[in-house]
Amino acid sequence: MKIKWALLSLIFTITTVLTGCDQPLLVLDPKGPQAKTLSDTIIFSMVIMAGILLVVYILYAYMLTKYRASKMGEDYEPPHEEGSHTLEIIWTLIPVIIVVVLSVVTVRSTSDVEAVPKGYEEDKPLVIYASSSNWKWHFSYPEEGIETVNYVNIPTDRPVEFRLYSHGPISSFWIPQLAGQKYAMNAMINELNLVADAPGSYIGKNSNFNGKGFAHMDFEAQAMTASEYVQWVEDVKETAPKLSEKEFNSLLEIDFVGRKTYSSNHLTFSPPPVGNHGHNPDEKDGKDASEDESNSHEEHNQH
Amino acid sequence: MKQLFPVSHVMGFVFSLVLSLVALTVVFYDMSYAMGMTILLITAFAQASVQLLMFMHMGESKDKVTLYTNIAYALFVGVFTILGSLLLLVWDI
Amino acid sequence: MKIDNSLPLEYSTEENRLKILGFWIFLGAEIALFSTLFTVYFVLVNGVGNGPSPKDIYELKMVLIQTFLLLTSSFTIGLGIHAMRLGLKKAMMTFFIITLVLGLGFLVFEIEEFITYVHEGATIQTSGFLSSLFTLLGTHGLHVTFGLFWGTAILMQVKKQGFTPETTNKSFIFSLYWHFLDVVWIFIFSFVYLKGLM
Amino acid sequence: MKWDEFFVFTHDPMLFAAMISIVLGGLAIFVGLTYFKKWGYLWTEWLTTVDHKRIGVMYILVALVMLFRGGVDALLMRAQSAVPENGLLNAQHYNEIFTTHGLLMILFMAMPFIIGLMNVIIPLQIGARDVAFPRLNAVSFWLFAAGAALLNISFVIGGSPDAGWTAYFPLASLEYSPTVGNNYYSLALQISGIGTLMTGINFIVTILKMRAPGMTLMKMPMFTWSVLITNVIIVFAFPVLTVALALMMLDRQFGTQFFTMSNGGMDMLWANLFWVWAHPEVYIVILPAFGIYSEIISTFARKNLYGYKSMVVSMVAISLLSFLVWAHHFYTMGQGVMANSIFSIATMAIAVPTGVKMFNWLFTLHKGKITFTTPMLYSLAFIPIFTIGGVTGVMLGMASADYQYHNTMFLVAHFHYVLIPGTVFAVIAGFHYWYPKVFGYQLNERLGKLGFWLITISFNVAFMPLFILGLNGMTRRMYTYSEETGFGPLNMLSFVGALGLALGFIVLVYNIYWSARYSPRDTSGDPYDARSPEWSTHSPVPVYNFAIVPTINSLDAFWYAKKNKAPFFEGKYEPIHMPSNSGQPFLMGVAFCFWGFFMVFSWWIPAIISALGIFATMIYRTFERDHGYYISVEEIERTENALRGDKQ
Ligand code: HEA
Ligand code: HEA
Ligand code: CUA
Ligand SMILES: [Cu+2]
Repeated sequence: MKIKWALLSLIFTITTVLTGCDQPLLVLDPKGPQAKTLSDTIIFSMVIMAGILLVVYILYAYMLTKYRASKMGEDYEPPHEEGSHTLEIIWTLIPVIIVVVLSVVTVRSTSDVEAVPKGYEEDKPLVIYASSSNWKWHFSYPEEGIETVNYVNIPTDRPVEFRLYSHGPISSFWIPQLAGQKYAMNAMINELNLVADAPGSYIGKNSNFNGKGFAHMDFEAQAMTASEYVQWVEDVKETAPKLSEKEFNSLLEIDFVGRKTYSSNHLTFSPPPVGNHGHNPDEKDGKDASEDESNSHEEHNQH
Repeated sequence: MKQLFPVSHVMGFVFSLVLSLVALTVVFYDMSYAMGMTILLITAFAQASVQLLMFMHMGESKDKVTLYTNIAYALFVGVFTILGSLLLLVWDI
Repeated sequence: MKIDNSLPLEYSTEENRLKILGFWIFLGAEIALFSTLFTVYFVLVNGVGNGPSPKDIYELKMVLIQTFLLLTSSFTIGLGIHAMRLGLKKAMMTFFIITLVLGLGFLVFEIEEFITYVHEGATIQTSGFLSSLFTLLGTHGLHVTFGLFWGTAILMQVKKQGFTPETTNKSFIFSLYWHFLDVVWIFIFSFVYLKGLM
Repeated sequence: MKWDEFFVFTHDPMLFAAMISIVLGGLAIFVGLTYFKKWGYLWTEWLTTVDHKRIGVMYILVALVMLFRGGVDALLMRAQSAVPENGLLNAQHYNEIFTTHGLLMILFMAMPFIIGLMNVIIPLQIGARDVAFPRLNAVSFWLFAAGAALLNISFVIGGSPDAGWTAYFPLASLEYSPTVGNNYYSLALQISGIGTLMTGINFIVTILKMRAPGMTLMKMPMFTWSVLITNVIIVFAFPVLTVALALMMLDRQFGTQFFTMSNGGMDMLWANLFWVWAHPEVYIVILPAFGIYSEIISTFARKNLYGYKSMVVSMVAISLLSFLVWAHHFYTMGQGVMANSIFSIATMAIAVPTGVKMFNWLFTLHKGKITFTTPMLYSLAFIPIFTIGGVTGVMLGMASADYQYHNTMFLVAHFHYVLIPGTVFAVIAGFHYWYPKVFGYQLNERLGKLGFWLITISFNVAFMPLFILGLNGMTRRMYTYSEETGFGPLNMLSFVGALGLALGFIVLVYNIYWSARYSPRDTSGDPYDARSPEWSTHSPVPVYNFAIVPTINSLDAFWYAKKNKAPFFEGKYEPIHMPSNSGQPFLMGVAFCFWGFFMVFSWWIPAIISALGIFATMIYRTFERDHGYYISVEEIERTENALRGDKQ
């Protein structure tokens, strides 16, 4: 047993030394309110879990040191023990309470991160379509009328609404320091709201395996002050080439490209999917699908 | 001849025909979606019970508790799979 | 082999009782299987793409004929088992033959229905909705087809060997299978066709 | 199809080597069997056997081979990621390797190992002479073997599946995964899955109907309980897999639109169906492990299992809950807060019954007399390590937080922390524990303990770093990463751990070899002074298991019989009815294997012919009249005397 404890503490020190010295872990180093909520939730749950582990380990160590055969004497015969109602109630009830607490925290934090961050509800969000194709990310700014590939610039202190979809297999859009991830899929739009507190360059990536080039599918998310951002948009509009349909299609075809910038976007000729969850825009709600069906019925009668 | 057609079986058959007819009303009468689904659910489960209990003799052997548990478990899994999937994939809540 | 004469022949040996229980549990698995197929259908029923919708292709008349055939066959196989318990071999075989013929009739109409669909351009490849529909109906139809072969094999054995613990056990289990197919059909009838036409 | 697409090894030296070693290995076995004239023995004693003990042994043998196959995969992956920008494996290889690693480890290692142990032990634990349907049991095994063979063939013929063991669509569709790899996936899993479903039915009936007189449900040993509940999960979860795989096959090979991106298909439906099955699946592999630990802990603490009733109730609760939580594998798919919250709460609820079990084990040790044998060491190590896996599972269960853990190494660490100390430790512990029952001698304790320490310590070295890597943003399934990510050192540490694990497993194999040669025979049949009925019969167990079926009047009846010096078996010998061997299950498995292979390549005519072959074996079975045979009283006496004669 001693060897094991020694080893565990060894691992622990090694890992803290290896990771702790230069930088905090990405997920626990939030740079925006959404990531902050998540990081707080994670740390809270870690503390609780550490408490649970502690209880289990103390009991465990006690049982193993106290009741080993070598200590119990040759003719010690363990008693028959059926179980104890009191104890059983204790170790059912306390976990139930813990789970209830965790549930409350979960439901709260989940609704928080799914909504526009607190304090920014009034601001007009910047909408960016982020779509993935074979190991690239395309970022289309519908209002600015520009598009980038494999990098995205956003203003700080302004809510950004990413609208995610994919031109192929499911991918997952993730900027660990700004917000949790969400899938980008082919036939529907998923929304991801985030705000960056501080200017800086953040790692963004696809975290959902989507084939051969998956490992290389990361991008840079650059948060800049509002004025810098406006300046950048102006620059792009002036200097970058237009994105033609032909060029866009060839972009979709190739496996990897570097960064690209365009002064128009693909949404005009290759519109994003319309549906939300449930895929079919006109029949979003399964419960009154039948009414919807009767509407579409007329059209179908033609054949 | 008569012993070949026990009353319970004949009744069961008639009953299932009647239930099918009742279910048919959802097509011929204009009614709300909820109403229609309620009728279908009731008639379908009633018919299934007729089959299971009357024709399949579910309660006749010593293992009947096992059989009921088995069917109940299957329904539990089936119902939650259907509802859960709809909740996740179709219903927009 | 111990034979318990107080029970019907199909339950009379331990092995027979094991088989009946085992088959019931298999039916539990079948419920899970069909529930999954229904899940797929319910999720995809609105996914008609460019193809026809349920209302475009379902025909009440065909469905009613199929329903009636299958309901009746379930009734007749019940009578068959009843006759078997009375020890009436000829009556039992007659009822079983009627059942299989009704089952065959059901299958003919179902295939007919499939052919009509395909003629209307509604194939299993057309849309998510049609893929799920054909798979659900097809799985049920395959079960019926399998049942026809199985039932025939059992009839041959009953004819040759008469009522023994084995043949009665097989016949009884077959009847469970057949009734179960009817149960599945009831749900198809209600939640595929009637709901679709509602 | 061109030849070099068919034989994928032609352009890859590593696969070429694998191919050669398979061919040579096969040849060696063939020559060996012929030389020693063992074909007849193999056929009559193994290939046609319906004896649950032998079927169990075959399951375990295949599972061990798969453990090494999957383990070599794991080593390759760890080696590849040990340093940044490593060139050992390219992306395609890495993708095929983690996919097959996941599939092999879960479906062809963990589950069959458990099924093997339950085959060997369950009839013995309930005082039965065989399972309810011995013939069906053989069919189950051969279908499993056919599936396993098929998946392993993919490695050299046609290419392995490469879309992850989860095979998410559209990635796994024909468009994005055009090799036959995912055809192997759908067919190999389908065939072995059908076998597993039949095992489920078989063991439910066996346990419900074939218990020795007096053994009521609440007097069953805990392993039997866990197996009963596991098989209930199997029966209701596997049909979902059957459907999902059938739809996958239809989509890939018959042009249907279930998971397509147009025409009304829905990619998310696959993920949904997959997890409806796969979540219960992970409890299928953990519950029997809980049962094994219960047996071992109570044996070596020399104490009855604490809180027996709550152990049973908690397992029933876990089995029900296991069907209600599948969406926790895709919280990030975009369903609403409401749906995520419901599944989140259901997920965390599983911590409660699992915790009850934890504390019951701990209190079984309380006032016990603990001896640290190899199986006990594994069981004791399970408690603290699995708890780490469990509580990190609860952390993943919190939907919001999972937005940050999902698809990362944190998740990979979680599931290895439950699967290895949970399932793998359990099957190894059970293997050591029940080994003498099957072979009549114990495995060497010193080697056993050496293996234990190597495995336990290395396990933590290999997987603890992954938690940290995950929190640092390292995603799973990345075949390479760049230097500046800073993932290098911890991955190297993890690789060292993986090497240690390999060493541990090599010691285990060596132990089997060493003990076969040098271990003294155990003549008592009950080497640990244990509690449950399997220890009351001889080791190795005679075909008929028990000459006289015991009567059980309490939990741990065998223990009390020993203590009170009361006889455990009462009555006199009677002729015993046994099922006869048959080649039909084996032939059916062969036919299924061919069918699957031809289906993979869409060679319809040969596939139809093989399907007819399958039907032929089924028709043969319906018309077959096989009443088994009887073992006469004289023969029982002879066997019993011989077995007892051994006892000096
Ligand atoms: C043996 C297998 C096994 C077991 C037992 C478990 C057990 C659990 N798992 Fe795990 N899981 C897997 C195998 C397993 N898992 C696999 C293979 C995957 C990934 C598949 C893939 O994507 O490839 C996975 C993935 C996975 C996810 C998906 C994450 C993601 O993809 O983002 C989640 C999320 O909720 C999860 C949760 C849980 C929970 C809550 C438990 C619980 O059952 C744990 C319960 C146990 C305890 C909690 C410890 C003991 C309890 C106490 C000491 C009492 C007190 C405790 C509390 C009150 C908290 N698991
Ligand atoms: C029961 C299940 C199980 C088991 C036991 C293991 C065991 C191991 N697993 Fe695995 N793993 C999974 C189930 C399992 N895994 C699953 C489901 C996935 C997800 C797949 C996916 O993403 O789709 C996964 C994924 C997975 C990954 C993630 C890959 C990625 O996402 O990039 C990694 C990476 O390191 C890994 C490593 C290991 C290691 C090092 C072991 C070690 O414990 C292995 C130890 C065994 C050995 C080392 C074998 C020893 C034998 C020899 C060395 C042979 C000697 C030969 C002779 C003597 C003949 N596993
Ligand atoms: Cu794909 Cu929603
Ligand atoms: Cu899960």
